Amino acid sequence: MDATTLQVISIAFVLMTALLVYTARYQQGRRGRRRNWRRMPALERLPGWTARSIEADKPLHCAFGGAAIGGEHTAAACASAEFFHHVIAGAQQSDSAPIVSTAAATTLPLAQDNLRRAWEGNALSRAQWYPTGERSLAYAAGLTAALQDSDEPAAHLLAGSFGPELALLLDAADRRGQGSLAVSDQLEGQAVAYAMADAVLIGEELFAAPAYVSEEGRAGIDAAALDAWRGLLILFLALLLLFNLARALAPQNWLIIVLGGAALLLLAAVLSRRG
Amino acid sequence: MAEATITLAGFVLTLMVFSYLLGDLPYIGNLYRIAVYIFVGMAAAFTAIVSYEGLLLPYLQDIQDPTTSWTALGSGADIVIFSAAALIGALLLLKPIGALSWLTNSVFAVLIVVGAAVAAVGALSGTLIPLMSATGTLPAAFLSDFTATVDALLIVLGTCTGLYYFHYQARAGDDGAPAPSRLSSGLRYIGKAFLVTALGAIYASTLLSSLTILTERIGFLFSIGG
Amino acid sequence: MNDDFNWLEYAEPLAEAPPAPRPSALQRLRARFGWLRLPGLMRRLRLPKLRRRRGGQNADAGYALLEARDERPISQLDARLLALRERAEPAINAEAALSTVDELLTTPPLQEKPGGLISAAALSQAQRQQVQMLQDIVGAPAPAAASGEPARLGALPGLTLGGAPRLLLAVSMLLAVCLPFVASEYVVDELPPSDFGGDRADAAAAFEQLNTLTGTDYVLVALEYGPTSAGELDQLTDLFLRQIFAQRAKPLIVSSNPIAIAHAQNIIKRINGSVAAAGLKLVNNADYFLLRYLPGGALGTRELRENFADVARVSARGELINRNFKALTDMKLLLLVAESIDVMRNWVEQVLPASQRLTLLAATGYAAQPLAQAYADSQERIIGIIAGARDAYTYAEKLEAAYSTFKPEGAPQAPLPQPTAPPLTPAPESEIEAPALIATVASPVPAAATASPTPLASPTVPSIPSVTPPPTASPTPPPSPTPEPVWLVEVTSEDTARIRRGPTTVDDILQLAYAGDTFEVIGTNGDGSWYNILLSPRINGWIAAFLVEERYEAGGATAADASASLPREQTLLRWDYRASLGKNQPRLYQVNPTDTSIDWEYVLLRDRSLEAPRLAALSLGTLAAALIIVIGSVVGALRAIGGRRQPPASEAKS
Amino acid sequence: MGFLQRLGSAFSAIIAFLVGVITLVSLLLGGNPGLFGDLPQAADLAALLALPAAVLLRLVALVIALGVLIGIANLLLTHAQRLMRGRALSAALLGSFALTLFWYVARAGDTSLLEAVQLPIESSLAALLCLTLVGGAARVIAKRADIWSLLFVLSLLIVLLASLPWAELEPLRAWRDWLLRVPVSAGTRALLLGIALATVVAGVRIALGQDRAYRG
Repeated sequence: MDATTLQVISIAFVLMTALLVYTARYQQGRRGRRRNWRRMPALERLPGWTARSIEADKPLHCAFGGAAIGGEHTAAACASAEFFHHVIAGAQQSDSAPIVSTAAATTLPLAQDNLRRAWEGNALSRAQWYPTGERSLAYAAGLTAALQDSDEPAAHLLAGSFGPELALLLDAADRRGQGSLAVSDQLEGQAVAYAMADAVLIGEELFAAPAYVSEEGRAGIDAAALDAWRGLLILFLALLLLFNLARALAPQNWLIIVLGGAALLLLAAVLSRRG
Repeated sequence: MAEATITLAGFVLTLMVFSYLLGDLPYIGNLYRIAVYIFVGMAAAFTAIVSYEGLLLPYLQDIQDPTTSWTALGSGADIVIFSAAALIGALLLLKPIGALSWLTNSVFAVLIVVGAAVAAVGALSGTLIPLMSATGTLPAAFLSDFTATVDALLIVLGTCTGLYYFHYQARAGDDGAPAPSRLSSGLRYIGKAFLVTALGAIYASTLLSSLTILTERIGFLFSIGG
Repeated sequence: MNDDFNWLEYAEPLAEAPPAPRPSALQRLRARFGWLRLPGLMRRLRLPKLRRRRGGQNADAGYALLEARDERPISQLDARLLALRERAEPAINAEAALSTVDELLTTPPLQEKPGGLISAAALSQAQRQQVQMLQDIVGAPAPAAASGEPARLGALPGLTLGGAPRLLLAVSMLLAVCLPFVASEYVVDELPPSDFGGDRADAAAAFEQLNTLTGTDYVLVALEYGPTSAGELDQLTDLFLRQIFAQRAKPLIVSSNPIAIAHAQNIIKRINGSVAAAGLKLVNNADYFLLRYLPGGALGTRELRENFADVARVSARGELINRNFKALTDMKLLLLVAESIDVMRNWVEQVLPASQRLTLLAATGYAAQPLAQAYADSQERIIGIIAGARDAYTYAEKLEAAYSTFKPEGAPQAPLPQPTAPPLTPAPESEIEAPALIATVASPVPAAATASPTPLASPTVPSIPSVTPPPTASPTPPPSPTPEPVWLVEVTSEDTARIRRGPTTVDDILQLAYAGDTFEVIGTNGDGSWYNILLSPRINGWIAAFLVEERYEAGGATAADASASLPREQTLLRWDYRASLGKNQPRLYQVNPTDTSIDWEYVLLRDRSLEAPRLAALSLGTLAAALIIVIGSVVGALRAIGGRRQPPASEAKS
Repeated sequence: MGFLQRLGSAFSAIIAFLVGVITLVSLLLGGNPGLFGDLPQAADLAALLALPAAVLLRLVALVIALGVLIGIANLLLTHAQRLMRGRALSAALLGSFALTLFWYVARAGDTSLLEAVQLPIESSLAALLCLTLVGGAARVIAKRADIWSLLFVLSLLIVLLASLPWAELEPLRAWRDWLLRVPVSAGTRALLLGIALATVVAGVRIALGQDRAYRG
């Protein structure tokens, strides 16, 4: 695929995404209420931890990991911030202000801002930075040592960008019997999270998590647009496969096969929407 | 001499870190924490040094001596860009206290928006499009080689169901609770199988990586000890 | 703010026991494998014996209060609290549905959701089963299955029961890994092969790619790993850099990890230390370039692509480099040593699309291997993947074989060319245009090389400094122009041309060529539709005839066959590259180079003593890890089965 | 929300939208003359379109470098406060920071402390990671006894054991190769595509000024 084709497809993709985002937003405005989301069992652990934080005066620990504003994890950092905002607001009755940690210096203002807006009371000093970047052992180890030294969090909510160093955080949490929810947009971190965390979100579920903890409909725009795009991508993959298959099977009549297959696919899609 | 000191320091610090394995014993537990704190302090210092020398120093020199240009844009542009960056950096300090929010929000927006756009365009041209076209392409030996055919179809199936696994919207049942259809549950079930298999393999390779590092460390300890 | 946050919303399905779904194929499947899924039971494995309870959530607020406020063993609780705890237990035992109780107690807008008021304790057994079924259909573990609760009450977890298995695990792992170092008779490992075999054509191609570099080439080396992965990747970096130096190409080292830049200085320092014996020194900003670090991950790599001229203008120490690189295409090759798939993704996403002329040679740790492969398979401009310690061993072997003129076959101890310190005064570092100070030892041209030696004279870069011949080596003959015209082909295709291992389109791609590239021809296939061309003195490949135009020239001096005309000069850099295999510090430079009594062969091989134990330790460690995981899993599964058979109430008391 | 606040919010939304659209256009359209076909000024146009992104990228990169200084200030302050509260260990952090800076400046850019201190500690921590990873894997089934955990552990074990170089394990290596080539490749692609898709959707939404995570 040459550069120009790639560019043209990219432009079309971005325009389509913009369209879907605006459509989702418009629909949201019209419906005026939340959509119905499938269950995410991991998030159902949150109330227990919040209660624990409130009743035992132990802070919640929200970690961005290496998700940096300005880098490729910007989107993940924003999703995490939105998620943490609601969690922190939910733990408001606790006497112990949540701790927000990050390994990315540019995310620090976001973390502090999060605390300022979601927490009534001065909690600025509860936002902590450790050096630096993704896969930072300094972050994981330093944070573990510092947290265990003083505040024993009720639970760790690790949502953002983590590498395998996540194992250190999760192991320490496990040792101390603190709850943990983990999700990472890095695959190694995700694998570690899956094995070791008490509650796991997988990959892009991070981007939908705000929709689950927020009452506001607009938190679900991403999830709705994502769903639409995903459907289109799967359809496209199926068509691409069909196209290639038809060309391999019947080089002369491939167009007929593709059209027939596409019609069937469309029918199946319509039927599955109905039923 | 210097060589020996470096080696000895490495030996002692390695043992301090490994004391983690003994758990939170009194005093010994602190050895681990001391090592970690030393490490964090040093990492912060080196980060500061590298950021300053590589990124800030050239601009500072440029401002001092306008005859040499340190970037392709020329000295004047450099000074403007550096001043703008310094201003944004200063405004970031105001962000947490909520002062001048219209201004701090705006400069923060620049950071976020540029990062998000770069990430989006990169993910598109580097991951989404190449991976999609690679998934939809059939192998050359398609049809003539039965196993290759099955494999190719399995990959498409796994990718599609794996993607479908994440689908968030669910139809509401009679009672308002999400009630996914049987088809949807089944597809997600298959998708999850692929995802979990992949995560297991990734976990294993991560483990192998860290095991390699462990053997290197142990080898290091023995090379001094023995 | 609290009105944003209504836990009831998603707890609803739990609280309002939904109608039982129709039995489906999925459920029948589940019924068959149902014994594998035993929610809420497994967590007991991790609890100390003195205190077990069921129900993952803080199912009862009173209980939570009691447990959290008083972090002390149950035995120390007073009678009143114990009684309270007794009362709390039955409620806790109700499994998944119980999580709602917390929400009832903590969520202010409770009354808005009458459905949420149904107490979990009021759920009937049938209802609970239905809840469970619903969870199973979604394919997720019941919330209660995993523990979010303190595993123990003690303040010193290392000393409690929970700590014992951990310590046992650590000790057994460490024992397994230590064994090969202590007792060499346990080293039963098979060393990796000394060449990349048939199924590793990608890795072999990577080696050849570096081997075709010449003195005019610049290589962008991305060291995307911090000291964290140094134990795994330093060895590969060391090998790559030495090979690049040996080919007299110049690396530009970048990283988006600030510490990696500082660490790269130490790697070069180490190489310098090991060649110091021969009086050599690699000079910063002449033989190699350390560029400034790229902040912001993807943004930094994107900046490298957009503003390469700027990035390659300033060194890591904030000095001007004065090379006037214009664009990424000035680089012959991109070499990426990545610790994770995400950094690799970054480079593939942000940098590689910049130009179709860019080729990325990728090396990773084990961790990134399976994923990196997904990328390498989807893009043909990615060469590699070279991954992990075993590949590094093979690479070292191959490198040694390729550069070995020390050890002619059949002669166990050939007379060695003894280097003398070249009488060159090292240029001060400030002198930026100082010529590279890599002295070389000219060695006989291997038989496979066909071209006669011609010193490289390129108009674009300063010529390579004069070679200091060692006393034992014969002086390099003066260049004699080849009398016969050289048969060349020039690539004319506007698209990328592929050079393949054989004269068919299904053969492996060795490298890519672009319009204007010229190669020397050594033959054609039967019908003349493919040319067999020389990529380097010892490597040939095939290119389709329609992509090229043939011509004859008196003595080729094109970039592509320049390497062919270079004498097989061996830099001294190769002497100890394996010294770093087992250790951080190569010790070679402690040897006086002028001391002719030293057995160089011995020096070359001396650190091999640690090589085999390390690889054996890797194997034993892997085995031990697998065993531990199997045992842990079996115990976990047995507990799950045992736990399911026992009625829940009987365990709460223990 | 007062009028001024609303005005400020609108202002930042407009800035975000403008910068976002400019960056997107510049990144998508710039730098490739081939996109403009036969246009006579194609090269100039491509270069012009690429310019805003280049300037913005440099600006943001610089801000990130400056941001590190903010982060370090935060770290030092946090630990100075801890020291005041009697957590003596924080002194090690402050001390090592000061020592490293002093050493580097006094010895003209000598990074041997990195080699002597940071490398051993960091490598050891990474080695420690191995033990925690093994422990974590051993507890997977104990944590969640379901078919997914079983699948996870099986896949893990196959890849782990197949890495052993012993000849007896040849069949296992064949399995591993298939596993990596087919299901793992498919699962990885699904994960990567999912994250990339989410990045694109969220990225475009943010670039269009639709995100409020940072505007309070």
